[in-house]
Amino acid sequence: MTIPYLKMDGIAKSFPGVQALKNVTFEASQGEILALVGANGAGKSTLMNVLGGNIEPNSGKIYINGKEVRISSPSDAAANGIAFVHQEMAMLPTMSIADTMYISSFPYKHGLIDYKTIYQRCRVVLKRLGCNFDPRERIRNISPGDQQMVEIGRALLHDPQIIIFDEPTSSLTSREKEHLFEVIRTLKQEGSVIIYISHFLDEVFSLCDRVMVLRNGETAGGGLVSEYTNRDIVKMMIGEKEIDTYYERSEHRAGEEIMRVKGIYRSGVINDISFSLRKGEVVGLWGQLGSGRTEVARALVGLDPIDGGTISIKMGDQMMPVKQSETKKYIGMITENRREEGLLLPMSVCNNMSLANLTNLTKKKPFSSVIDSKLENSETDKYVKRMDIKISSQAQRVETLSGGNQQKVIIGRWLQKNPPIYIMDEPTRGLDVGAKADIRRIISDLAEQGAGILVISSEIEEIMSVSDRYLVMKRGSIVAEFGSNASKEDLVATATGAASKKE
Amino acid sequence: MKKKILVTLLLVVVLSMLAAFAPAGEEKTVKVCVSWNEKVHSLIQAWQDYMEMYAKELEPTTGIKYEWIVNVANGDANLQNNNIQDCINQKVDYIVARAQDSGTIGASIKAAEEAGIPFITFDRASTSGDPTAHVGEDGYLQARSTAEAFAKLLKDNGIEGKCIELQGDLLDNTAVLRHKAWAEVEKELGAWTTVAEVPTEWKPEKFYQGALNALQANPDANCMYVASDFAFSSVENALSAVDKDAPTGDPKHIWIAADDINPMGYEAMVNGIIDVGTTWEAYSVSVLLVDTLNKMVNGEPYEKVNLISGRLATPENVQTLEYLYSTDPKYAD
Amino acid sequence: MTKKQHNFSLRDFLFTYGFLLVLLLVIVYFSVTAPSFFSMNAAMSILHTAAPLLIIASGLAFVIMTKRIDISVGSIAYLSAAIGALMISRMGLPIPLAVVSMLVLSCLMGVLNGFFVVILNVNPMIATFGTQLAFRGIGLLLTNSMVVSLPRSIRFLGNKKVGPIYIDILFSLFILLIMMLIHSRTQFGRQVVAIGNDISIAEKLGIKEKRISFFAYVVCGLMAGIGAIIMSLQVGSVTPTSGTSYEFTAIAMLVIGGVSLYGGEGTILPGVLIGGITLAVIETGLNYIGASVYVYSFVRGGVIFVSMFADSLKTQVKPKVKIMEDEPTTVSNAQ
Amino acid sequence: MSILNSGVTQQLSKKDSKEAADIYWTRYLPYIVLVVVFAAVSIFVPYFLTISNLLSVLLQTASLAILAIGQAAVLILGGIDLSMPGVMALGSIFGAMYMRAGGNPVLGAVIMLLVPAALGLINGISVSYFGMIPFVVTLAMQAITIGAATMITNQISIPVPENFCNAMLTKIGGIPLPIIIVLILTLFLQFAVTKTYYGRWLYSTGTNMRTSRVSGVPTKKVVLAAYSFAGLMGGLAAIIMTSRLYAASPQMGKDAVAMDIIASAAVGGVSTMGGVGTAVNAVIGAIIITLISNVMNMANVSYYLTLVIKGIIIITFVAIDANSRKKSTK
Repeated sequence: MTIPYLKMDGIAKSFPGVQALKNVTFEASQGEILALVGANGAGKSTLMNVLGGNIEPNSGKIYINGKEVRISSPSDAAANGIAFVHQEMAMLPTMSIADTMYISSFPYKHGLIDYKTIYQRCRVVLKRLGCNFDPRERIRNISPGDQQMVEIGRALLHDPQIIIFDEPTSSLTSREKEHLFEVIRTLKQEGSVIIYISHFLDEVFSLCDRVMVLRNGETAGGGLVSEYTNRDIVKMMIGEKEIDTYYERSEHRAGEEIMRVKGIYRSGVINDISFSLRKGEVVGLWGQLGSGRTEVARALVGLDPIDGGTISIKMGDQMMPVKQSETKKYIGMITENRREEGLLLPMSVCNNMSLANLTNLTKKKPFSSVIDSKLENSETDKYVKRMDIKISSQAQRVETLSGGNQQKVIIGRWLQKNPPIYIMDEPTRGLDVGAKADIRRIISDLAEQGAGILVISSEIEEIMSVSDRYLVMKRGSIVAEFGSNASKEDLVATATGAASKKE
Repeated sequence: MKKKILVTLLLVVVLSMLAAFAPAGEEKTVKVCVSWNEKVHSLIQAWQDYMEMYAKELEPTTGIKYEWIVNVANGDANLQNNNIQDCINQKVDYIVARAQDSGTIGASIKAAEEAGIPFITFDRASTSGDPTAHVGEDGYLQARSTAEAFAKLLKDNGIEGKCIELQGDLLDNTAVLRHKAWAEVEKELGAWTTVAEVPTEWKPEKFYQGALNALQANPDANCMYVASDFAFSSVENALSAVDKDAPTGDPKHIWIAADDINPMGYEAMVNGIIDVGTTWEAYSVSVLLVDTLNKMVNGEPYEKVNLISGRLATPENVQTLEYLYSTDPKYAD
Repeated sequence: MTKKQHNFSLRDFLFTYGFLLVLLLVIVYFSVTAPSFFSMNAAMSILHTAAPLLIIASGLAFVIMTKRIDISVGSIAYLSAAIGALMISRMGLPIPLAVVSMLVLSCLMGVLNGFFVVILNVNPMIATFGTQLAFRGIGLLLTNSMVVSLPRSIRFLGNKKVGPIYIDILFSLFILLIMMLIHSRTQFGRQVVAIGNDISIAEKLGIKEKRISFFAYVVCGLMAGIGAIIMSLQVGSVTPTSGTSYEFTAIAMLVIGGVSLYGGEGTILPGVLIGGITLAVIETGLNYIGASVYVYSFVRGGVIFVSMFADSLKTQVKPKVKIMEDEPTTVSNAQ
Repeated sequence: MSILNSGVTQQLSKKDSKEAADIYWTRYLPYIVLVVVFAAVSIFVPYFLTISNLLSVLLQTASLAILAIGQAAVLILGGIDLSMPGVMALGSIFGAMYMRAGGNPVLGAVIMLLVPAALGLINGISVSYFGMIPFVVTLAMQAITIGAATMITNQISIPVPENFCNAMLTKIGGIPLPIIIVLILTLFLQFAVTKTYYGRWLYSTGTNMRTSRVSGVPTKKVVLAAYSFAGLMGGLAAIIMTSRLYAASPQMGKDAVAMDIIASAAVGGVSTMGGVGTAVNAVIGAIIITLISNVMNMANVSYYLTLVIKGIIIITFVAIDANSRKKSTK
């Protein structure tokens, strides 16, 4: 084996109260894609932030090409040929692509920015990434996929030897994902060291050569990808005991129909969406990102306008058509971006949980608009216990909670309102494995108590572990429906459809 | 580090508030509250200084020691009402006020009456309440005297006047009186026709832009009335921009009438740019006010309305007029 | 997906050029009612009127582009003009020394604003309201609220002309050119716009946000100082009301010129210039047709409202993607 | 004032107590200093600590306090309203014209209330339904309303019948009516804002509009209501100011007044970032701003120094508030 181009030896880092990294050692050589996987909080991003110069390790050494190097800042990292492609893209909407790439490293000529060279260099990098838009184009006018390419372009500007990708595919369509994998493969052929952090194990198997698993800040094994199966890696990621709950799914008895959607469409976004949802049933809305699933969900609760179609909801014993702006009364909507659309960060857990149900938490007739704080607190306690949200007190500010607890607060908000129908958009995204299991258990309980639930997820294992029935969407319309016996291959094939085979 | 800055900032606030207090001496003095509507130009400062100076001069003879409490309302009628209320609460003996809005000063006059404090309107008469007395210059007579003198001047020189009128801020009663007098003399004596009326809000930039645009819009204009010459340099700049900035006798000269003879007006008149104007008395009005106050303090009968008439000034006689605040080095530069 | 549309859509044309159309109509109206309005003289006096405010607005634009505001520019202009005039006419100091100290002083006032807003992170509007009062108070204190006139030697500098054009128009256009270059062709300018987009992303990209934002306030102060020089030369004196409500006029100019108060948007040239000319056309035009000054404030309010209304509709229209080669790219429905 | 700030009750665990004391100290520092200065002033300055002066300060504060309450509603949403002075002046002028034309004063007062409320509604519609920037919309509205006010009256204030003014200025138990109105209004709003779900909706929309919208809060209506409420407060202040000046004058609508209103709310503790602040904060801020000019007048401090001191005080209060708030929500 040639000497490894990159070697991180005995890296340890502890933050107040938590030992993030305990003596991590690993190697990566040129012309190789190393996957770095592990549950949330296992230390993946901390390790990479050490390499990227954002975090100083307490101990341990980094060798590049056999020589020891000190990296104390992002500029040190860049100087040593290390580039970091962050998960949240650092994009400047009103500025041009060239500006966004060169924002803190503009080349000057005669005292002014030398845009001629900038555009020329940008075109080279963009061409290499297979993008064909002009560097003068504004960021807000290009798709998230293209923005990801710009993010990578910025990393490639200083022709790095080592490139770290931190979960780059979370907002890409399947075409864009394929495109990204091609770019990574070409970088591999050109001899760069690629470190690929991801949650999606199918990507690890289709793209990476070697894999390294981290658990609680220590290496929990690794080696050639070909030597491992999906289950082995999951076992290493979450340790022996929890493995069985990961896949177990309880059957739900589907009752009578409580929502019927007929011919919903919005030109250019979603077209001719028709399906029905039954009591006590969990329907998985599956499809690649950009296939219109979130747009359907937002249309159903009136957050986005629609050009036509009807929504009818069971009231009493017959299906009554409901205006789009009224559906909110019957449907609990949990959106995909927790921080922007899910939480009131500076406010207390109690205020967050009672937000949707305020009109029912009031005192008797004369003071019908006054909030009954005793009732509010008791309701909050009921659902905090039911979902066992770990908080010190009801008045604790929501921003101090962990991701999992925050998601439970949002679900708790709708539990208080107790609507007949729930829509959950990526309910488990970004949560650690333990929290994911809790959320899945809550969804099953809700179904058992007779609620109709529509779940959207881009993680195949997640959606398969909760759904009774699947609706597969592609390019804005429902293309297929599967019962609970559907296999993963059926779902992935119909979602990516002929497209994946043709290319 | 930031907390230390904040604490020091706070100490500055505390000290500046405490340092600003001059613990008022308690010996027997007559407390007069002077409420200015705003401090837009030097004349207001001149009134204040001359009042205090003249009162000090008379102290040995009249034996009355005045304590002046001054406030400024920054052009806000409601604030002036509040300022005067603060004076009433300080149990002042007399209130003198130059009204921001003669339509709303009545409220302060009423409040002073209820508190039994005599109220003297100064320079601007009230149209919304009956003060104890009024001291000032008759703005209307001042403007009439300038307009009439200007008409005579144009007729003597056989000029068919086409004039630009630069009006003051029409909110201010003085500006309204001056516009009224100018229009009346125009109708009565027919020495000129007004080709352009330019409102300036008493703002020098508006004097400059207004005059410049009017001169360019009416190239044949051969005369101009400037409601007040407190910022005459802006008018002169406009004249020089259209190459008409020249003293009397020079063919390029435009006949100009400008009221008040403020320091800048005085300088322009000496240079022959301004042909005629009537003084806006500073010294004599302050003297009249203090005399009236002395009569009130001594319980002697006093006039309800005390008006001073301005003195007509022309380049020839302007340097001979005494008690002209514009010649006082304190105000002229 | 989207075909390549080349048909002429009135909607797009109206949004990009609609504003110039309105400006043209206004000019035609004024020229009809006051024939002498449509002349070189009037055009020059429009730019002449706008000159000091154009400079102040170009400085203020940098602060607004970092998604903040500075309403003390009027008082900065007043205080630096007052001190300059005092140094020249009362203390008889040489003019170059007075001008230099005016500029240094206006920078210091910008530093003070920067300190309160960026370091003590006080809300920009409240902090600069505080300094607006304080600077005005100090100016009145020094001049005892008297009119300070400039000596005759330099008083007429303000309206000297080169051919038909006033010198201060050339000077202000020159300053605008430099500010445009700083805005579009220097790292400082680009980083100001980046901060206006999103402060946290800007920091993530390695921009020293605090330093750049602080410096934006200093530049704004300096421009207010330069604007003050032109202002006092034009009028030949400094009065207690000089500079009042310059900040709101400057903000109106920027808004009409397309500089968005949400930061990160707008240009110095042609943006600020268009905004300045529009307001000056209205003021001068109203002057020519002898309308009362109070109509001006009414009309100015209307123009700001209309330009804002058009701007809010414009954000709904998605512009086409500029393409390197001719091959159509699939524009997915990115929000 | 954090307890009064938002409806959130603060139970801090022991670990935070040191930090809480720190916040407590910096947040209440300005009000402690205020009390110290108040005491010093009442010793040094005669006639300051008299019933008549304190009552007159409250009377002077009445209209500013009402305007600050209206502004607070908009600030809590993270918006701003620069048009309050112009809207108030226009309302007062229309009401006065109606009374002059022989209309009965009560109807005149109602007009003074409704005209500003309608103009506030226009602000609200442009901000919430057309998504225009609050700063610019209200800046334009201020220019339009003050322009209209001066054009309609061509600068001459319109006197208002005696009985209207006397009715408004009657004293109940020695306390002038406007002060009582402000008292009742503040108590009612403090209750409404912290205890009813309308108040909770206002705070949630101010804190995060998108989350509120997803959770079923009618955010567009909340924004509309806030701007119309601000207009209504402008109307109420118009009635009080007109009755105190015995006339409706375009003078009330000067631009500088808008900044005093916003400064009052900010100094009182209403955060301009949205989500924090109540009616009580606005009133306290208005009292502080009015006190500054009252104390300076009583102490015969020069007008120039008053401006400088007022500027410093405003910045100091808001600086301490911003830093203590920033530390507690780190």
